[in-house]
Amino acid sequence: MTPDPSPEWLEPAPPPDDEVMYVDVDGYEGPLDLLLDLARRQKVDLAQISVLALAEQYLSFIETVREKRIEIAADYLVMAAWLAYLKSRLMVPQAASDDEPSGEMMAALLQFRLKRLEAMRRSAMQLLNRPLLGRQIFARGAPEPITVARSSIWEASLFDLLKAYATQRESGIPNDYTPHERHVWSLQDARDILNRLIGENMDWVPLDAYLAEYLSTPEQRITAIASTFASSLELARQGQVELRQTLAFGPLFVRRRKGDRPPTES
Amino acid sequence: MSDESEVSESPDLADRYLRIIEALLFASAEPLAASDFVPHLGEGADIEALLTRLAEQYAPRGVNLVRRADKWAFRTAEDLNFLLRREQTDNRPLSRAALETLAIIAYHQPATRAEVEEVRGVATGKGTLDLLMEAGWVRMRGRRRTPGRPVTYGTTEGFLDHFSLESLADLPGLEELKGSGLLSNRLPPNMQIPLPFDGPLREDEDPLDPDDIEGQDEPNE
Amino acid sequence: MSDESEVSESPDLADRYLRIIEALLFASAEPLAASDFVPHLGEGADIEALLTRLAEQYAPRGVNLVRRADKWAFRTAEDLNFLLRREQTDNRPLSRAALETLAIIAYHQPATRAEVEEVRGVATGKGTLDLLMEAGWVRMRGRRRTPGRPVTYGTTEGFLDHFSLESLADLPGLEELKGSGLLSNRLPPNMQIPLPFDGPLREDEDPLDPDDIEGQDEPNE
Repeated sequence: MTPDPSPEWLEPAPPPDDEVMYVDVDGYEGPLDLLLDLARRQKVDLAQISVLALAEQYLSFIETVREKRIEIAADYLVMAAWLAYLKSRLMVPQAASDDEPSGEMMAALLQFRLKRLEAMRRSAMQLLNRPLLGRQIFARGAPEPITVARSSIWEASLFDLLKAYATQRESGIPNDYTPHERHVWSLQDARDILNRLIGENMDWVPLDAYLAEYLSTPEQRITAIASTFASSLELARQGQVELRQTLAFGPLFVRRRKGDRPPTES
Repeated sequence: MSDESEVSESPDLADRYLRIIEALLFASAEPLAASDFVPHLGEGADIEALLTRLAEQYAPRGVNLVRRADKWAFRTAEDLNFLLRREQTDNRPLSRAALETLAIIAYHQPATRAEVEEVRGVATGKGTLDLLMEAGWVRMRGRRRTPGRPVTYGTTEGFLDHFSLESLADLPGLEELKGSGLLSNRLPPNMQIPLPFDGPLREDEDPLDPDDIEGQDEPNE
Repeated sequence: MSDESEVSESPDLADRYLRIIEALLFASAEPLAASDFVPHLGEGADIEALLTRLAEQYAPRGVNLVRRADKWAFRTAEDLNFLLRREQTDNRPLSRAALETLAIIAYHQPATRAEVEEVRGVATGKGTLDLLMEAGWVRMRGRRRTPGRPVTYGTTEGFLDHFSLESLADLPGLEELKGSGLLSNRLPPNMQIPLPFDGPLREDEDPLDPDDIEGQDEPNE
């Protein structure tokens, strides 16, 4: 939604009509605008206006407005004060020691500002008179949008690939194997086994030898030794077996304690 | 350029008409019929001839004047339509089904879809094969000389590239798969892993039918 | 037609490039920068030369390739404006204050709000500047390195596009204004007449504060 510039205010200033002008302050875009309008009534060429006359006109305008008790923006009053000062500077000859701006300089400044404002207004009008996009100049009426096509780069590693293949091949094999079970000897199991193994043997036998038949797989070996050793300590504590180890890390010997019967199953 | 005689107006007038038609077509949000130009050109102009001429002038350009039913509009030249598509790629992991299919094709190639399904034990959707072909890893090789003449699939150079294989011979064999723990030791002794083959058509393969080839467009064409 | 030597590519390649540029510009309603074409042309293409050549090819036509600051766009030819004139749509007309403010910013940029007010001799409501920024014609440039660090305003590409200006140098009456010293802020026009400037930040401008940027969203973003 682009605002559309509207040129109606750029029409030439209306013919002088003091009656209307003196009651209508709302029509002006500030004191400079009012001064510009007053100046235009004076002369076409702003360079040749009488700044003194202009100041007087402005001051009398403000006076009229105030008499009519019309509310007026402070901007206008500030300008009036400045113009009153300008007027005094223009009318009183300048003293040599006076380092304040001369009346002529102030008048030139006012003229410059009026000229500049008028120039900007002319430029605004010239801008408006240019061929405007959407009014006289047109962009493509049916732009062809860019469509975004999403595509995927697939990621897969050789490992994924080989694993997928191996899994597939294995899954094709008839399911006739026994499920892999992990054998963990509980202490109770180990104790029962140990009791059965030692039996009535009264000779020293290395613990390893008893376990030999269980040592076929490495996984079982660890659990068998750990649980059996713990159980043998327990059995020794109960006085059922005797243990002997002749050197550090040497084989552990075990035998049934003499006179003891293997405990019967409860 | 078109034959001057087609347009009866004087060259200057014809050019002016062409410019106006061109501007109106350009600025319009909708295609325009010949009658839409009458208010701007006057009754005398042979608008159909002017439009035909304008279309000829634009024919070699990046934008063409095209006729749609009774109306005319500027459109991007068809061969440049790719300019209006923006590719957006995202990286995505290959689905399990696709990975399995690819692996089986890789080892068993040339393999038909039925053969892939036999190994996988489930039906393989056409979409999975399409995806692998779109990814540029699988191609149709030929047709097996068996009833039904099924298409045989094989891997591509893009496949070797992606998986950093110099050749199919680099795919690990049975022993290597076992050694790396990917295959367990409890495989039946008769299990074999085929030697993949991606050479020229084998004796039991026919070339693809002409119709097949069309479906094999690379995605980035 | 342009001098062949301007475009170093082989004729075929240059033609292909021209078609691509043409298609992209035609497809877009917004001006495109030379850099927008790079992805579709090789690095080697002299895009500026190609654009100039395309502009020359279209100069006599009903649709012209025009420059807007650093960007290019196809627009209907200026001289057809009476033919194509569309009735004012339901847009709000720009107020006198807004248009005056726009002109002052355009000719005096970079300009602070105080400077705009000085020229107009009256306070400028924040709403006026907001409206101009909403329209996409005015943007905040930076902050002047003076006490209070006032925001500096300038015009946008959208301003150039809307008013059919190639660059600020095309502002109507600019030469005359420059000659008369009316672009100066000071009474005795000094030797250097400032010209409107929409380039990068000047020495007396700081970048905007992070907070400023938020308020500067384009309306169509």
